[in-house]
Amino acid sequence: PQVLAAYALGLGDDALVLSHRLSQWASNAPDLEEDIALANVALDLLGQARLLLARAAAADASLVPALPAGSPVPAEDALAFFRDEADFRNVRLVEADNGDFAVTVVRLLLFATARLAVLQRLVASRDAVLGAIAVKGVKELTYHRDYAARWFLTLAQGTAESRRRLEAGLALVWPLHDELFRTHAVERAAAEQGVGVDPADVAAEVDVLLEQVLSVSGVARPAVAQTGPVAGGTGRDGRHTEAMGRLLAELQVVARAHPEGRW
Amino acid sequence: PQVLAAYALGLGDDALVLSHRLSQWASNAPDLEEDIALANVALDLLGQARLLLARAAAADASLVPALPAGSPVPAEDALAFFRDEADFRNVRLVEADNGDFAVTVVRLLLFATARLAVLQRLVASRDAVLGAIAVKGVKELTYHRDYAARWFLTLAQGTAESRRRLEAGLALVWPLHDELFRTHAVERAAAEQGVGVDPADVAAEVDVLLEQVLSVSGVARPAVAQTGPVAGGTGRDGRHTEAMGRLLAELQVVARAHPEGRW
Amino acid sequence: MSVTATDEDRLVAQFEEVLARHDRVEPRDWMPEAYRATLVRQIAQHAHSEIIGMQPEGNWITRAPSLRRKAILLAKVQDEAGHGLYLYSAAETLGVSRDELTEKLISGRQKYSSIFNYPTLSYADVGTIGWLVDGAAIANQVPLCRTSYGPYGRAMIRICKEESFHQRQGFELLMTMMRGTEAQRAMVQESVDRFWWPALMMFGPPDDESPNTAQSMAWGIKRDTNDELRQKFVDMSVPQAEALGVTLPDPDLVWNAERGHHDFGQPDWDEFATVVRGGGPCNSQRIAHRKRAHDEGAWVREAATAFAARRARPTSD
Amino acid sequence: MSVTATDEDRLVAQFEEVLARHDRVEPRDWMPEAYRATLVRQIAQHAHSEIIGMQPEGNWITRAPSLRRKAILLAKVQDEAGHGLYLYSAAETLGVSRDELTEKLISGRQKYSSIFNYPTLSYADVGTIGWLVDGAAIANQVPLCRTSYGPYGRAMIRICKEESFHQRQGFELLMTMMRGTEAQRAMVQESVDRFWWPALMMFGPPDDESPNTAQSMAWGIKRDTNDELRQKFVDMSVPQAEALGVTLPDPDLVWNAERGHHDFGQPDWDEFATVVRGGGPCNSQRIAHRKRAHDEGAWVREAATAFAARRARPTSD
Repeated sequence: PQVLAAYALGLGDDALVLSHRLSQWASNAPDLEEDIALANVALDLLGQARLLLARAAAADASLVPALPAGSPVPAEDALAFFRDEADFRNVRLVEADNGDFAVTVVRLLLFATARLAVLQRLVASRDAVLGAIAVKGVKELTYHRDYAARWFLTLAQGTAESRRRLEAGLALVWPLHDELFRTHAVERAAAEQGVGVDPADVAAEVDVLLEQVLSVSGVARPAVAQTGPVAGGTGRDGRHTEAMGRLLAELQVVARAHPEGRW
Repeated sequence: PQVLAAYALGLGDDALVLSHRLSQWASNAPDLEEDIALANVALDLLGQARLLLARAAAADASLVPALPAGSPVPAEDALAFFRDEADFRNVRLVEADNGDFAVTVVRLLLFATARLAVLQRLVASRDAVLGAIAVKGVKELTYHRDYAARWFLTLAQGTAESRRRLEAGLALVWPLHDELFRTHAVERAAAEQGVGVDPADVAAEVDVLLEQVLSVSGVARPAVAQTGPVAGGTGRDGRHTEAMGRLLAELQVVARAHPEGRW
Repeated sequence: MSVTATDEDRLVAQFEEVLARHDRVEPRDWMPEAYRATLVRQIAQHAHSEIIGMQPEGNWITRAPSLRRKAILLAKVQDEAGHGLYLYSAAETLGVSRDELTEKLISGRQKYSSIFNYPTLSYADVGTIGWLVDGAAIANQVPLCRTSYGPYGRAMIRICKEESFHQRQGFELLMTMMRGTEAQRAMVQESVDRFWWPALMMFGPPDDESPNTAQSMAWGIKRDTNDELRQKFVDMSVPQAEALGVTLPDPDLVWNAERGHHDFGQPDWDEFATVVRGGGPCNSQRIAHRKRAHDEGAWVREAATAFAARRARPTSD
Repeated sequence: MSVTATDEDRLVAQFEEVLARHDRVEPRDWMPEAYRATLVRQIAQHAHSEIIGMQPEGNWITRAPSLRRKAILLAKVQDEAGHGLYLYSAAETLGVSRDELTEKLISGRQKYSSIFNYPTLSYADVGTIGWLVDGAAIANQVPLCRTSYGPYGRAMIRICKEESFHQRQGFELLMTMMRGTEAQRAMVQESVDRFWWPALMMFGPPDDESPNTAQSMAWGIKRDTNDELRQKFVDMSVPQAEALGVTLPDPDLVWNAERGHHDFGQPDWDEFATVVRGGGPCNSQRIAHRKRAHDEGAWVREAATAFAARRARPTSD
């Protein structure tokens, strides 16, 4: 169950952090329709995060930070609001500020394409809960990916300015792409136990799908180096980007001010 | 001493919060020279804030938030890092994000011109400590005001774009200008006791100075309404703008994570 | 095709007959210009209020203290965007585009509800806005479900349903917080103290200072006077405040058995006038935010338009 | 005016005489093109390192946990901007402008120290950068105070003085934290674990893989080999780590009485190569940050130029 818990935590943190970023578009999107659509994606991911964190807590209670005796804070919130940065297990791709709409679209495309492929396999998890979460997630992620791909194409073939921004966004986000497929020990163990998916196994199919989007859009794969590890570790090891600390400061500030609060 | 303490706290919080904002220009300024200059201003204000907060704590220890017994946190830090938003007494002008360089220049001009006029009178405070802080501050604020006025003129008469941005910045910042001169009960009491300055007393002379800068620059006074109070209170009553909570979340996050830390 | 005086008389008569029957006026029907202009102004102001109203609550999405509350808040702000969409669509049936209206909002030529010019300063404000502000909005809006203009009335039915849901969620948040720590209870009380008077102002000036009410009621655009709605709201809120355990900050608030209503004090109408004229605590911030988002999104909207045009070309011949 | 072959021989001889005397070469002096190009490259890289180096530390200014530390950190980042200024000025004496060099930095044609491609993840990193990174920088730079090119050497004297100050401040921060709570001590150790190996890489590849070292030493631009400096740094750091009470993350680190030096393990040179090629944890972030700040500041620089030109006009005739 430690492996299952750690695996669910990684997926849950990915969803939590990206949802947090996307929620920052609320009242800031280019149009009302996009405001609504991005909130939808954020809500879907937040829902997945809650299920995944709850699964992790149920599988291994030792992951959940200790709170004052009698604190009414549920496990999902203890995990989201009372862990420190190094205990978050999300990939680094999801951490940076949203940037402009192009950066957001590119990041969502890369994330959703990879995540959808993982969830399609996770449906067969030997853990029934994860399997059920995956079933729900597949529907949602399909929409997210299609939404992002549609905008990718639109921006690529819209105006000169939108194309310039799309290409800049792609170059900015691309260096964090490989980490999605770099198998972490937890993922390997989860895959071996039949509860999780080795992301390396979906790398090739994801690449084909991305190549399709790129080629339909007439956009070249950027020639930029992939972001390396820090002291041998990446996001899944709790080694994050500089954006993560600030994100958590904001995310956690109210909850931490009231460790015994009811909400 | 309560009056003296409360008065020093208000001035100290102004300096602390504006210093924090200006420090965010580090590595982000339009040029190395401005990076250095803005850091100078931020450092001057931070220095003033420390002296003022220390004076407030010395005059009225009850202002200082209680920390765990044996905590090594000095009073200036207890005040800066462990007070909640409603206990901060700064004017709202200093709270918002920096915006672009024009917004920063306008805000600094409005703040420094008013603060300099206050400090020039505060030199004669019956409180020798405040008087000494004022003497030091007058030199610093003179530089800040001149720096801002020089850039105000430069942007006004630089390019069409810089003039457009300057005017937009002026319109954005101007609504919070009057609050600098709205006498708060604490300021009135401090002025009556001869320890502080009633900011209303400097309004006219500050206005003359600003009018000079505006007219030399050929920029009109913006026709925008002044920002009203919230439930009858303004920044000096602890009623802040929405920017303040986020600012404090970041400012206080590390200190609060280690209430017994030594730094 | 011009309309003669006799034709016009006939059209006016038909129009007034529709109103008298409490029937709906539909986009294809003839309507007096003043009726149309009043409707556009009111619907636009209502749409703008939804859009600007996203800001004070949106301010707390990233700091929501539980994941459940974060989901509820994000969904609520999303609903407001949806309400804005319905209402702009209703306005479009009267021949004005969303772009035009947005332009008027940003340039200050059209208003939005003054309540959104107050800041949200704690998470309790999310609950208080749900309870009091949405509550006041519902009191204002329920009668509008029966308003004479069809598309507006139908939009209001949908909106009111969602607003009631939001109000219950807001109340429930406050109720939960009141069962929490001392600090949370204080946070709720402080929030209610700040929002009570601005919420009362949401019904507009007293009837004797509300010049447009009579015409709007005659046209069936409005169904109750400001003071009637305000009274209803106060009467509804007092027992809710008691259930919560908070004090409403009005020393004159007292039950009047004779009237069968609560007596209550008057909001500071000077403050109201100042806020309406642009001098509230957040007026310039709200408009600057909207303008920034709109300006920053221009290139995206242009790209979508250019893309659609390009797609349309090959198949359009 | 062209220089004949004999002239050139004479100039080369004079130049080499200056180097032999350990005298300074000055901007007005003749110098070989390769010497000039090497200097420009080295000074530019050094200047860029100061500027990019503002980012990892600047990351913590707004979160400094005491006002004293906030002032120290802000002043330090400011000093780095100042160092950048001196160095760009030194490069300008060789005929290249700051704008040109900035352009090359942003487009990736010129490098900066690979250490700044590592993130700062806790406040302890501020101390560790002071202690280890500034320490390594000083070890690299002190010999450069005697470098053959005058303006560079003089800039280095000033810079080294300030860097020593920064290093002491960093060490003092760590020392204070180690006297704090258990969590603080863990934070320091974790930070040292992350920065130790990258700090060792700051001296560049091992001598047998450092092709330019010989020429640079012959020209007096460089005074010690990479490995010599690295050894000196390790020998200096070990007792400091003991004083702090932290462990250096190298199992091979041991005193070798025979050599009178510490033996130590090799950093991961593959990682170094990857980082230099752009694949470190922060390469793209650092350049994107610099590019954004530079682009966003363009209108200000243009305004200043236009304003100066306008001012100059009336008085210049």
